[in-house]
Amino acid sequence: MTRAKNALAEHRRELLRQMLRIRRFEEKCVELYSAAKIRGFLHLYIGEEAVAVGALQALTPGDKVVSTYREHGHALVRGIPASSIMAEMYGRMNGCSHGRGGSMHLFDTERRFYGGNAIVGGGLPLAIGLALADRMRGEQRVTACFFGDGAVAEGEFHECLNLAALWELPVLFCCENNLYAMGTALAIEHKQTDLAMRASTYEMPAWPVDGMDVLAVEETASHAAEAVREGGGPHFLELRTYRFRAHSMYDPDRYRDRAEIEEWKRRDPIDALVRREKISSDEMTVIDKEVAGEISDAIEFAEAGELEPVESLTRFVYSPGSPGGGPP
Amino acid sequence: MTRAKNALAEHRRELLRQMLRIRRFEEKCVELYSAAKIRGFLHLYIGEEAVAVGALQALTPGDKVVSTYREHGHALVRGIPASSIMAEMYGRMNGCSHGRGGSMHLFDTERRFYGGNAIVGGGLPLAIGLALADRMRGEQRVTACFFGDGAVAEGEFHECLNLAALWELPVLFCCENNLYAMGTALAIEHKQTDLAMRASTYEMPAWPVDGMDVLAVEETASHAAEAVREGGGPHFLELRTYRFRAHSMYDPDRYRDRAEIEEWKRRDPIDALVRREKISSDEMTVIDKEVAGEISDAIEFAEAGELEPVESLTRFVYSPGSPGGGPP
Amino acid sequence: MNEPVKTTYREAMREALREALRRDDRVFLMGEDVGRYGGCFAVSLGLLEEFGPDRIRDTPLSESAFVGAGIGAAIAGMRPIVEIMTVNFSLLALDQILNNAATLLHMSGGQIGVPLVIRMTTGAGRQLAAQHSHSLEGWYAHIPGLRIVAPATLDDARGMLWAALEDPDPVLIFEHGGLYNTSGELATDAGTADIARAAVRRPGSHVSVIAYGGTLGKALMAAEELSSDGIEAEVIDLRTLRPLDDETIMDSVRRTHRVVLVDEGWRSGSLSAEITARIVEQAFYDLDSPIERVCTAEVPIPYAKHLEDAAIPQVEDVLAAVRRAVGDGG
Amino acid sequence: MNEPVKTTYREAMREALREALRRDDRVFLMGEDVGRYGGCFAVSLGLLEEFGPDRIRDTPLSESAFVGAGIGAAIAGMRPIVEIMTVNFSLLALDQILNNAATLLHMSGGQIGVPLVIRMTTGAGRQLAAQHSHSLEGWYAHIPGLRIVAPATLDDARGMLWAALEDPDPVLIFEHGGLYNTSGELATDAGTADIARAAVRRPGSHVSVIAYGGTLGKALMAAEELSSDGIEAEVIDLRTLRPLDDETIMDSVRRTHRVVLVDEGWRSGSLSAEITARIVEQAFYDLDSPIERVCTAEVPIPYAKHLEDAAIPQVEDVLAAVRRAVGDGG
Ligand SMILES: Cc1ncc(C[n+]2csc(CCOP(=O)(O)OP(=O)(O)O)c2C)c(N)n1
Ligand SMILES: Cc1ncc(C[n+]2csc(CCOP(=O)(O)OP(=O)(O)O)c2C)c(N)n1
Ligand SMILES: [Mg+2]
Ligand SMILES: [Mg+2]
Repeated sequence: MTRAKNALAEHRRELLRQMLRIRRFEEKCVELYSAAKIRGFLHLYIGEEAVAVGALQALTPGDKVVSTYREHGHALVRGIPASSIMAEMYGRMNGCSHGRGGSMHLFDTERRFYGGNAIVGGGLPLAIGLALADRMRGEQRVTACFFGDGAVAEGEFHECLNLAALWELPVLFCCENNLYAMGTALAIEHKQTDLAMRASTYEMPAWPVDGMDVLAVEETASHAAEAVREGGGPHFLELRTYRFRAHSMYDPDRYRDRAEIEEWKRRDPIDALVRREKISSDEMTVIDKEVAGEISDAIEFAEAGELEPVESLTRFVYSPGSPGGGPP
Repeated sequence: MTRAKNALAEHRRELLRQMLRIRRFEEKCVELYSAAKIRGFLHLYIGEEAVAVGALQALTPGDKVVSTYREHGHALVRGIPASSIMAEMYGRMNGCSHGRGGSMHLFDTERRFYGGNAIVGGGLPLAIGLALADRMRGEQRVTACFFGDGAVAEGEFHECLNLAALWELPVLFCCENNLYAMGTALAIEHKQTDLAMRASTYEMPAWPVDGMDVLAVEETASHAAEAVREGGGPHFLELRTYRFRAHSMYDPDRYRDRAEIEEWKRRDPIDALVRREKISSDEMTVIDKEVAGEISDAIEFAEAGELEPVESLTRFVYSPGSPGGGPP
Repeated sequence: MNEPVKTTYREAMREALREALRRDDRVFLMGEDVGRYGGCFAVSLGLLEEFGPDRIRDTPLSESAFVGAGIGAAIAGMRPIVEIMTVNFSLLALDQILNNAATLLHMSGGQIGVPLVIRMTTGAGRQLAAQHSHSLEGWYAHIPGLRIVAPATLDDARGMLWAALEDPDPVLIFEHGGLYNTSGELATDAGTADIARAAVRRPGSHVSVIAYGGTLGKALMAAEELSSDGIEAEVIDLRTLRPLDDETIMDSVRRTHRVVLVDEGWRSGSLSAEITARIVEQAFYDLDSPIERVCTAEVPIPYAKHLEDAAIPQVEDVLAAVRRAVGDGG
Repeated sequence: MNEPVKTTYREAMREALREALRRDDRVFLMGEDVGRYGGCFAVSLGLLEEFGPDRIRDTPLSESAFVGAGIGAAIAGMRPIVEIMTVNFSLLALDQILNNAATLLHMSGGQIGVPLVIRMTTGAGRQLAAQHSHSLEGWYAHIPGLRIVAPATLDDARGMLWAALEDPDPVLIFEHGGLYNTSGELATDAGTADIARAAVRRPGSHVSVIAYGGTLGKALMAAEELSSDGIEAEVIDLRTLRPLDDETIMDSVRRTHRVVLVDEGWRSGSLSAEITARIVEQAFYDLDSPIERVCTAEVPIPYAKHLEDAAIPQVEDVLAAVRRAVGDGG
């Protein structure tokens, strides 16, 4: 094998490892939720791993990410340590949001990860603003903004796509079309279900991508991100994917038929890459072990985390430098 | 001349008269504003008369109308007496909104005129609901919803077009594209300035129309309204027009160059129809006199109107049938 | 009244919906996931099957549009029940609620009534963090033209909806998320409830403890405990937050001379501030001690359980406030 | 301080903008018609010519998007000044203001500061009718994480903006539409103003009249008239509506023992309710008579002038309230 081929194989093995990290991390979250270690809303990304892993390959450390309440995958791939994500879900001080945010509100400014937004569509205007700042300062940075097919129905979607196009902002819109908004199917949400086509009417390049194929996602996202970085204005990716699990831990999933779910599971992005790259079961065992280790370390870290003293309840409402100082 | 020809001539003469009613009514409003008889915001329709006159020909008494703060034209053509509109602007009890609404909030449920909305885009959801009620009751009615090019940037525009298309609601969207939202030109508001094209992506028929040609507006609106009435779902008209006056009485109009305004004035919808129909100056004098009479009667009516007693200030906050009765 | 049956707040609410839909064909339910999903909190579960997609209408994520559509449909003579999944998302529809629903009757000189009912879940307590834990019902009570109700009991969960549908004006029903699973007995023929008056849920003579919705249970628990110390608290359930029933409040204050308000809203600008002001205006000389407010701390609700518990009113907080009120000035 | 010059509230505000834009290249102004039109109230007239379309940025009618864009730009290190033409339209951006601007610092455990300034015109009094006459600044003061200021004087119009830009947290500046044309003297070197404290605008010993923004002038006029009757009212300008400066308020109340609040918000749930509650909590035993609230009637503002005048606080209302306060219980 040539060196190039080796590198490529290495890289794809890394993509596989990243997808597995998300998968195993969330499988563990489910256990911990049942064990009441994690509370609140928990939205799983299982089945959609190829989207986060593929799309985020296109970003550099200087780029920015805005996500939703279904963001464990984006956070892990972006480099927020599994340990501080887990600690956050435990509500501990060593969590990436100091225990204040939980599963839906992961933040890490060092990695330029701007959260975890639990209002559908609420992250889009933030992404516009982050990109506007870069644009005004002439910095060649990309802001990747993840949101779902349901968010496309919100007025903010429309306002933000127009604004991004109008002001030629360096935003990479990543629409995770998993065919459902909670229990509401795409065709019940939208008259026009071709989301990429709709985005293109704002005069921005918009491409549909097979979101179950990590290599396809990576390739398209890289092209798009490059174009954005070069000053080509906003680009839009419709990433066609599917969630294998219910919307959240509260969701009995009555609205999808089993056959449909099984059908999509046959397209599991992890299995697909394993087959395609002919990853041996030995190799898998190695990766699995490595990932398992990372996750058990994460749990240890979370368990060891301290609870913030109740006395500091009203911290983080106003900044230290606030005139007259803090709360009313 | 055959009878048919006569009837046609008669009809067009009526269209002319309606446009003149709006023009003269508003010219008088300007005088009365300077005389401080009318206060608050006053938005003139002068130059856009062909839109209201042409579009509203397509409606029957059972149909519904939702408008904006620039609604004198729609109100007059829909049949709200000039007198009660004038009295409303005087803030008198005999005004069509009892003096509570003023120029921006004309209402008349008898004529199914649902106002006068001063929040840009705010009327669209109402129109959706009015049409939804008709649709659920299986009534073959059309709801005509007027709004401007600026409103197209609001999130509600996007939400409402999707909803109307998704639920096949009998709405006739009448977008009055006068090229400006206050001082902001179309291309500064929108990346994609072809508004009809944008509407069509919601899968509804959408046509641009010369809004300075009352006959063209009438013809297109009639086709569209028929289709809506027959169950064809929502239709969208982009009525290309221009306001000859400033945005409101407060507006110094610094943002448009005089040449552009003059250019459009050459396309005055009233002059155009007069030329086309070869209306004689004698005939014009007759119409003018008739219209002038209507307007001076309106002023007399308004001047004679009573002011509502201050004691009834909190009327109309809760309905008579309100449990426990009215205000807190 | 016949045979009471065991039920829950959720089921009582569902029964109220079912009855309304059967009783009046102008009534329909519209909102996100009310149909196929069965309602975010399973309140409307089964209604789609009984009434069909036309009357149990799943909407896209377009809060402003479907709330405004409810307003328009109400104006046109329908009796829409719009469900905004939670109060947290209602901000996206606030322009329609304030500038249209609450205002059209007045702007039109009395022509345009808006007989609209909007239901939404409110409140904290389930570790849903800052964006999903708002208690804004008291904030909505600032808006003239609206009626705001907060059912806290099974009877009110069952009875307030029909009363709201009979109201010619817009009514907002706030259902505290912590109440859906509360269970108890309800008469099968439980009828419509009054939505104009507060109710005394527990008589007492030493102090008036005024609560509503999610805080009523805590107030009653505190009252029980206090009674064993010989302090008899009168517990008032506001029920309707706008218009407020001053009469019931003042009547109690004039008898107890001491007041504790329990309110899950953020303290500053809370509903309890308004009630305090009214008591000062109407019963100042009857007060023996400062009015105590037990409210939510002025902080976006944190995810961590111990911090969330510390942020929102607890029984202990009510106990402490009552003891301060009774101790002082007496 | 050097040579004062004659100027207006509008010009003082414009000077403050100009200075900020010159002083810090991270500052930019964004909003509807701020550029080519010159600002709906001509506040930003001429700034486009001086600073160009990149820093004086006309936006489409997309309140939620451009307010949210201001939040994002602030997070990224810029110092945006977002102009929402009037408070009436801010409802369309309220989700961004409450769920993002006010909340991100907390949800992120202190990582994400939002140094954003939002300016908006507020208030009634110009016959603009129900949808264009809201006074919601007191309502916004309910939200933790925000600072709310209301400049009522030329000095504050000139000085509060820079202070707001130096604040690490989001600041909302409410400019009463009736103040733009007020004129007076202002030092050419007038500097930045404190945005943490209230101010005593007129000392007095008989009653504390507490006002802000659009109602300060009316309070001062009333005080003048009262003084000729031998009643010396102390007039307090709140200046910052959140966080409230309790110290200045209580200090005055402890001296005068009587309070009248003048507030253009709707009475129920108004800022004056919160201030009443705080006075009761902190200075109950200092009060000699019930606290009087002079607020806007609970009605959407009517168009007709005589009705609008009757709906909002007038000097006569303040006079009557003070006389009641001083007459009572004394
Ligand atoms: C404005 C708003 N409305 C409703 C909700 C409740 N909700 C949370 S997720 C969700 C579905 C969103 O679907 P989509 O955008 O497709 O994202 P997905 O969950 O499928 O990843 C809904 C309705 C919310 N969080 N915010
Ligand atoms: C939500 C909202 N934002 C801003 C305004 C202030 N405003 C009133 S009219 C207007 C321009 C609207 O332009 P367009 O929709 O094209 O209608 P036109 O006035 O040109 O007829 C603006 C910005 C408003 N009334 N509502
Ligand atoms: Mg989805
Ligand atoms: Mg326009």
